[in-house]
Amino acid sequence: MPDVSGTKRITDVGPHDYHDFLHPVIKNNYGKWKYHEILSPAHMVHVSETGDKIYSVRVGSPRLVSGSFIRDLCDLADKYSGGYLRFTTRNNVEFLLDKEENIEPLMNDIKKLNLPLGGIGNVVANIVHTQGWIHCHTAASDASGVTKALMDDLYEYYTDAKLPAKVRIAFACCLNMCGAVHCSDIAVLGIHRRPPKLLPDKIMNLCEIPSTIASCPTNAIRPDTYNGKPSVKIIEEACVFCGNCFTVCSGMPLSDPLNDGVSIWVGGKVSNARTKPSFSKLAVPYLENDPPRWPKVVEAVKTILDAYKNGAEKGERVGEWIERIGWPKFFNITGFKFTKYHIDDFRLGEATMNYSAQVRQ
Amino acid sequence: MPDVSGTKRITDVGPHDYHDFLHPVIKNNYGKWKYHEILSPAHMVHVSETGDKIYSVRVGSPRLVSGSFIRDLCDLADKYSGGYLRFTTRNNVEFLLDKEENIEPLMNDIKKLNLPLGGIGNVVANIVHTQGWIHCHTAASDASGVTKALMDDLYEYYTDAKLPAKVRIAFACCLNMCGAVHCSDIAVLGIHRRPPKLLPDKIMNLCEIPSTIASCPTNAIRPDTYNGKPSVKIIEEACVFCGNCFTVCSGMPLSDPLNDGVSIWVGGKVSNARTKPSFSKLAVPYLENDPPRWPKVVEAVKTILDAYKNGAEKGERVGEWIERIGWPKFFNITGFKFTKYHIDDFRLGEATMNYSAQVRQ
Amino acid sequence: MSKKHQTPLLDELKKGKWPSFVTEIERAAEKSEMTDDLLGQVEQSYKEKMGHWKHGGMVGVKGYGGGIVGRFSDLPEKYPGVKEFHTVRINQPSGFFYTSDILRKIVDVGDKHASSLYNFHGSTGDIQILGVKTSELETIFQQLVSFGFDLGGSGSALRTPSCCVGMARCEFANYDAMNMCYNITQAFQDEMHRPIFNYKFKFKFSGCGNDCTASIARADLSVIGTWKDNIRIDQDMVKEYAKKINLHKYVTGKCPTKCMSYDETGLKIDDSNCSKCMHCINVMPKALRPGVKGGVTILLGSKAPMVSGPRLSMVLVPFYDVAEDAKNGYQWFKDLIGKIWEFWDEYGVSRERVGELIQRVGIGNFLEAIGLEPLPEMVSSPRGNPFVLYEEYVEADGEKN
Amino acid sequence: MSKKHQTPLLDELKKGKWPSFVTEIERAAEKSEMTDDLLGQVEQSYKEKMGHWKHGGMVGVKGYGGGIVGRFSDLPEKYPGVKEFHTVRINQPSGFFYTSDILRKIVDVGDKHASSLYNFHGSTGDIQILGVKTSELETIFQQLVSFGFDLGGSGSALRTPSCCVGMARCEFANYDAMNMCYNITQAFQDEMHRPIFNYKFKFKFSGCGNDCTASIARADLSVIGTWKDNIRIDQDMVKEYAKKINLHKYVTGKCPTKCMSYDETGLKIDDSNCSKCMHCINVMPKALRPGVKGGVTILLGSKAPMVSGPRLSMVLVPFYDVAEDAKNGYQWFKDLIGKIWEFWDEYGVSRERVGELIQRVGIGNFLEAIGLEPLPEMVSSPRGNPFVLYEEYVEADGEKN
Amino acid sequence: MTDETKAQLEEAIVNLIKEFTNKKRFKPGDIVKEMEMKFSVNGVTKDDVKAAIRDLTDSGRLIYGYAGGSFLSLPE
Ligand code: SRM
Ligand code: SRM
Ligand code: SRM
Ligand code: SRM
Ligand code: SF4
Ligand code: SF4
Ligand code: SF4
Ligand code: SF4
Ligand code: SF4
Ligand code: SF4
Ligand code: SF4
Ligand code: SF4
Repeated sequence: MPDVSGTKRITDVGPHDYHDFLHPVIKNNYGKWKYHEILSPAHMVHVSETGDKIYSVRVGSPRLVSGSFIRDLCDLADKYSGGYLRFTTRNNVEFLLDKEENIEPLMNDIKKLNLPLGGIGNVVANIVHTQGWIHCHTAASDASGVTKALMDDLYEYYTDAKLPAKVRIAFACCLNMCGAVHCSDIAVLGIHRRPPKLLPDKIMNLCEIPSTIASCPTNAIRPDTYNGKPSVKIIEEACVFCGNCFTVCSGMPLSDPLNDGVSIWVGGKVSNARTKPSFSKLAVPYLENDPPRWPKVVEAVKTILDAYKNGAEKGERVGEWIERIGWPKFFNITGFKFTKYHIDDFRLGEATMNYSAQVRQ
Repeated sequence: MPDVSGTKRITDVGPHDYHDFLHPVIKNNYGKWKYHEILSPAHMVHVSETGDKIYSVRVGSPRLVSGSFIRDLCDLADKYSGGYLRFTTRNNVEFLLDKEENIEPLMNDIKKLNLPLGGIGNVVANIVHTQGWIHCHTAASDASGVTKALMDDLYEYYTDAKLPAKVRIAFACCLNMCGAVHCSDIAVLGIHRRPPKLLPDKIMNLCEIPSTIASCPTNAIRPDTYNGKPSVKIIEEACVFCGNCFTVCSGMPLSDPLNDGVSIWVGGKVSNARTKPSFSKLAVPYLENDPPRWPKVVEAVKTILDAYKNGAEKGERVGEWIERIGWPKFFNITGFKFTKYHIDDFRLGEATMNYSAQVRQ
Repeated sequence: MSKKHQTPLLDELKKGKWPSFVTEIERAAEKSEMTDDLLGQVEQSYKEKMGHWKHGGMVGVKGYGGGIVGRFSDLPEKYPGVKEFHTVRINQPSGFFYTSDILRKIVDVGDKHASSLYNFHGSTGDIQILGVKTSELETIFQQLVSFGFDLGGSGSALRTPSCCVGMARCEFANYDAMNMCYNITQAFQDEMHRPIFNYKFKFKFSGCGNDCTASIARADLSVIGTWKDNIRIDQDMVKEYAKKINLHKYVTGKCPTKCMSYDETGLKIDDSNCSKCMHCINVMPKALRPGVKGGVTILLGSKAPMVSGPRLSMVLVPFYDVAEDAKNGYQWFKDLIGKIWEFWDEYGVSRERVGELIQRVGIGNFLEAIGLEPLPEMVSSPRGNPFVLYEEYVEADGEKN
Repeated sequence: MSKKHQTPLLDELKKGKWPSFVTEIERAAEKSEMTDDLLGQVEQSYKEKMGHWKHGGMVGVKGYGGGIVGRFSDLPEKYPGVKEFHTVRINQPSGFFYTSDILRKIVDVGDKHASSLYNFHGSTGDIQILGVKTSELETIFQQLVSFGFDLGGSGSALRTPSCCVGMARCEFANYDAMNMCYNITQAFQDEMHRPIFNYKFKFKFSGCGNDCTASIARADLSVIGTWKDNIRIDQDMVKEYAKKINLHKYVTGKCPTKCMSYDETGLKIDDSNCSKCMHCINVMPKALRPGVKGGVTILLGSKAPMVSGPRLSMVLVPFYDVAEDAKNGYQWFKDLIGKIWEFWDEYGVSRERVGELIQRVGIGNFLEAIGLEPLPEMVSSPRGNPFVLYEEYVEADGEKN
Repeated sequence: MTDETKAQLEEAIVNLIKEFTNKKRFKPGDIVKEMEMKFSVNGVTKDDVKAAIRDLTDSGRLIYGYAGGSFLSLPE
């Protein structure tokens, strides 16, 4: 550690000023863009009121990358885009070019690096995912692995625009849902199915009892004593295996290789286009963890995607398609079984029942 | 009381068999009707697969009627419809005729009785209302009076079909809503605005404490003691003046002539046609009781009706019209003020917020 | 007879075109002495802006726990005629059909033994005779029974079921609502007259999704007609309508499932996608008719706001083949109701309607208890939160739970 | 360098067309010793189907309460390289724009002082350097600061705000999201680095209703571009689109407010009814553009499910004239945020997000406290239940309360 | 159920209601649950209790009351 005694440590500089990283064409046309055109699933052009154009070439990334990966990108940027590039909000890379003639050579070099070109328009977008077994202590499944297995299988859906609309898939390794799971077209969520195991000594030494009790969504954690000291007990019938107690109290681990796994969700949406934003809804309550490639999970996602591709109208998002054909038909087409788990029995669940005689027969 | 000793009292005979009251044409064509045609706001014809026809002539009724009123109807039925008549689910009277030539004379006789002919098609339907000060102990306003004042003013809307669709108005004199208030196009609801007064002696002698406490939707009633006996106290800040405690405990009256009054609700619907059934929503939180004619209430209902008549598309119910133009515009057109009272803060209120950036600017 | 009380405020309500309840009370007062005092007390209410009735208490006919709503004036000295002013609820005939003869019999009873005031009908469906003294209750009951009428429901009991006009005068009826209503009411007389439930329980029967009884909003158990097969189309009549109405805008454009289309070749309906909402049939009754395989959607739980907010009924049985079951006296339906009541009896608390109970214990558990499968038709969408109470798991020794 | 651990399961994931994170870890392992043990531990997780990390604990740089996520292996003897494997969150530049120079500087730091593994980017928006030992934290921090980067947020603090590409490369942007994001982040550095809140608080800035940052689902405070005036229409281009697309079906027919119509005379929009959903503009970007009076809708409260279920943000300020306020350094906005935080500080409890708090105390009360008017734009519909807590009443002496 | 049990059952119902006069309002459902428990050894069923209540109300020994919900009570 450098010796900082005597000198004032510099802090609170905040994020770097973005102006320093903007392509000159972008600087000159900032706020003046007139329209864009998607030229292929891997590149588009934005045209300014001034007539200037900027080309964006989009490349897929696994998000968890090495320094060498970044250096590869930098080399390409230096070669073709004046050193300018950006990342998207879904972890794709975008090279920003002002020269049309650089597009093809850039794409060729990208192919040589075995990186995917695509992600624009009606594709399966890059999967927004989380840490999983790579870095997080509460993961019920692995993020990078499931994402890789899915994207390998859906590769053509990323590179070619074959779908009625863009499909946004998300993965989160636990119910904290660090990302987009609660509002995605298709989502995979790591889940536990057994209550926390109580480690009374840890609880006594490391946990705040009131906040542990408050952490439970179903009020399943109750005060108790252990060796005369405050502790907790669990009403197992009420536990929904959410893991929030473990977040605040390391003495309540939930991991259970036999019962952990994932659930699959569909029909969420963030944009305000046409229909209001909406949550993802439960499609498949449980599939076991089956590393390294989680074949059943991949199959379930493919089932949804195929049904959607065959059934949806142009421009219809997954959730909009399901709302149009109705949930009974969705379960019927996909073959997923509808169970009591699908009926929302949580706080606002009442609002989700069918209060009408509108029923397809 | 007749002496019934020695003889077995007859009970449980149940409702009278309806077959005895059916018009012969109806008996013969039961289940065979093919279509109907609305011939005027006061009469329609139903045509059977057999070619038979039955004419229905509809007449408005105040619902609270004298024996003489019923005898008048009977006389007309004897004269024109073979003695057959029925009432509708909204308290209109329907004469059932098999002879077309009887329609006009019947209508003339009805006019002589000063009874309204109408109620069919796109009209203001008869108001479904309740007991009010005529018969109920929990009434915060009077049902028959408000209904009469409204129907006097809306008379032409009942006799002529001037509206985009049928408008169903309901009145209830307290939050028990004995009728249709929670799902009507326009509804008027009697309300209190002060917490119950506690009459400790009555509470002690007449009320079950646990069920009194359980009756409160907001948990505002708490156990207390009075002269050493179990009683209750009220957290006034939490009371929503619903009167449910008074229903189970006569020691907690709420009536307060200074503060009782009505609220106005809009946009509810029962049918499954097009849109799903829906609740009436708060439009005007409070208008004072102003007997005998409640002019402000009549004016508010007229305001809604006029705005609806001018703005709605053919076939659009009040709620469907508002959903199409948006609630901001509804409040804007009617001039009703939107307040914090309009924002649902009850159990499922969360589900009613605008979780989108879809906002008309 | 001269009026006992001055009623300047109520007199205002004798004016205006709509028939006046005040006039009706005055006409009743001509028949019955007690009714004059009603005018007096209501006038006082109008003046003071508050009611003058007390709670009902212990009023009824022997052996029955319901059918009478007790009512006492809180100004009995001033208005002795309304000291006791109970309401008798009389179970109406299915579809509210009457003959003049039977109506006269009913009002003969009320004109003689009560205030000569009636509701045709109460919001639940009963005929109501208002203004009955305790001493007259048994007489009125006996007389009603003598010509085949019985009391309706009140209190913690089955309430008077009601139905729409259905097959008697409506081409939209998908099942015989009037018959089912009659049969079910007769079958559950004991539950109606002898309160044994936690709270009230209401049935309403509507022949189609138009729901002319408002069953989906006002019945614990809503029975709404539907059909399984295709809408019957008369293409020629469709063409006639097309001359008068913009079908694209007002018919196909308003179809909730967008399962219709119209062009030169005629009207096409993807019936597998039709949710039987009735709209297109409503607009073109001469061209369209429901299918011939009629049945019923059974829904559960609607009620007024007390205590946990208003409720609409939710789908319990998407399609019940009522025509088939009618052959067995609706036995399947009655068994289902029995199971629902048993569950309610077992798990409900006092003054908890069945819709509130189910919400409290969880719909999944309720369905298991009454032996119905969870179906996607029951929800507008599956759950959007991850708090699932999984019941299956694997033990370390490989055993499945 | 030869691999320390056999990883047959992970090796499976080096196959397939999508770039492999396993390959990336191996490439990182070439730069950094510790990373080899990551492969070993993750392989063991794949074999056992469970993770091997412990809670984070007290890890950070001096003076800051956030920006570092501590992480320790629960198998430190077996995998000493990952005994300490913290993550450093670095606040990304607005819009995720970089030059190759600056990116190389960042990875120079991580390749030398950490595992050579990165997330570009974390779900909140940060650049993340994975695999940092406690002893290296200060060095990394100092080096980042030296070229103008700072840590991002973690813990009960303001989290790293993020924004879409906005005006830099998008014709739909209704305000300068990148600038606002930068300005607000700089203004609230203290709240970001020194946790003082009840729980985390996130901002996300999207230039239009497409919401390419998912702000409405993932930010306590969502800032979404909109406009006040009319959609700009190029009727000739509309005609071009009409040749390729069925506008009735795919454009006007999908408009949520049905405020558009199209015929020979061109496209008509009733802009007073347009809810700025972006759909028509999305489909015909060459023909339609948002109006020129750009602004922002401010929404509040979205978050993941813990504890009371997932939330979307709800409308708080229907239209905020951000262009005007930008001239004052977004002072009105900052004041509003200040009031929200003050309320949260006053009434919130530990681990309660602001959306949960508002729900608990009531939106009406919250609005009063922060000085905003209740508006119908905030609700999808007014209340449907009668349990209104009226605050006004009249006293017997005529006094109003 | 024997006649003797039936008589005991009816007696028990009346006594229970008498005992709790002005303290608790017994809903018919409460009575059923109480009596099923009390007479479990005699094999008394829900229907038996309902029949007993019907006997008691038909004969006028008990009457029904209403206060937001129905209950059984002694004649006033
Ligand atoms: C680059 C990026 C913004 C950024 O700052 O990084 C971006 C860029 C564009 N978005 Fe986006 N969106 C980006 C994330 C999003 C997100 C957020 C997300 O996916 O997590 C959303 C909301 C997702 C949702 O609704 O669930 C989003 C919803 C849209 C929509 C609305 C689509 C819809 O119909 O619902 C449009 C309009 C469209 O596609 O027609 C749009 C349109 C566009 C346009 C066409 C805007 C323009 O004129 O430049 C850009 C290219 C479209 C494309 O990728 O197909 N963008 N866009 C993000 C690219 C992510 C990626 O790499 O895949
Ligand atoms: C007579 C009656 C049934 C009965 O058994 O008594 C009845 C009779 C008819 N109804 Fe109804 N409805 C009757 C109460 C209702 C109710 C209940 C209520 O109002 O309390 C509803 C549900 C109300 C709601 O949705 O809030 C009801 C919703 C409908 C609808 C659906 C309208 C809609 O678009 O939402 C139709 C179809 C239509 O009107 O096009 C309909 C259609 C009809 C038809 C045309 C059916 C037919 O083919 O015979 C009948 C005459 C229509 C009319 O009155 O304009 N009936 N109808 C009831 C007359 C009440 C009255 O006197 O005004
Ligand atoms: C007479 C009638 C109103 C009318 O003028 O038509 C009526 C009158 C009363 N109702 Fe009702 N209800 C009447 C139909 C309804 C309906 C409508 C319906 O059945 O379609 C409802 C709404 C639907 C429902 O059941 O929820 C209704 C919901 C209530 C409630 C609220 C129940 C709830 O669960 O929220 C109460 C309060 C209670 O039960 O304690 C109530 C209580 C009462 C009481 C018994 C007052 C009380 O608290 O003890 C009223 C007696 C008034 C009187 O003096 O006559 N009444 N009540 C209706 C019955 C006539 C009939 O038998 O035909
Ligand atoms: C790194 C990151 C996931 C990723 O792989 O990208 C992440 C990782 C963690 N999140 Fe997160 N969250 C991350 C973005 C999110 C998001 C998405 C977003 O910000 O757009 C959400 C959902 C939105 C939200 O804020 O609600 C999110 C919702 C949570 C929650 C649930 C909070 C809630 O109110 O429901 C927790 C649990 C908690 O806070 O106790 C959590 C907790 C955590 C912790 C700190 C685990 C814990 O319980 O202590 C994770 C540390 C993992 C690790 O070892 O690195 N994380 N977390 C994301 C931050 C990277 C960055 O700074 O850019
Ligand atoms: S989703 Fe859960 S397990 Fe995954 S990174 Fe977030 S907190 Fe950790
Ligand atoms: S896992 Fe979740 S539901 Fe179970 S005890 Fe912990 S906090 Fe409660
Ligand atoms: S609405 Fe209220 S006041 Fe009116 S009759 Fe029903 S219970 Fe009585
Ligand atoms: S009036 Fe309603 S809210 Fe007020 S104390 Fe009584 S039951 Fe509770
Ligand atoms: S509910 Fe249907 S069947 Fe019954 S009267 Fe109304 S329209 Fe006819
Ligand atoms: S009944 Fe309703 S859902 Fe079915 S085709 Fe007609 S309008 Fe569409
Ligand atoms: S949110 Fe709107 S302005 Fe921002 S990138 Fe997406 S489409 Fe463009
Ligand atoms: S932006 Fe949306 S609401 Fe506005 S006109 Fe276009 S489609 Fe309609």
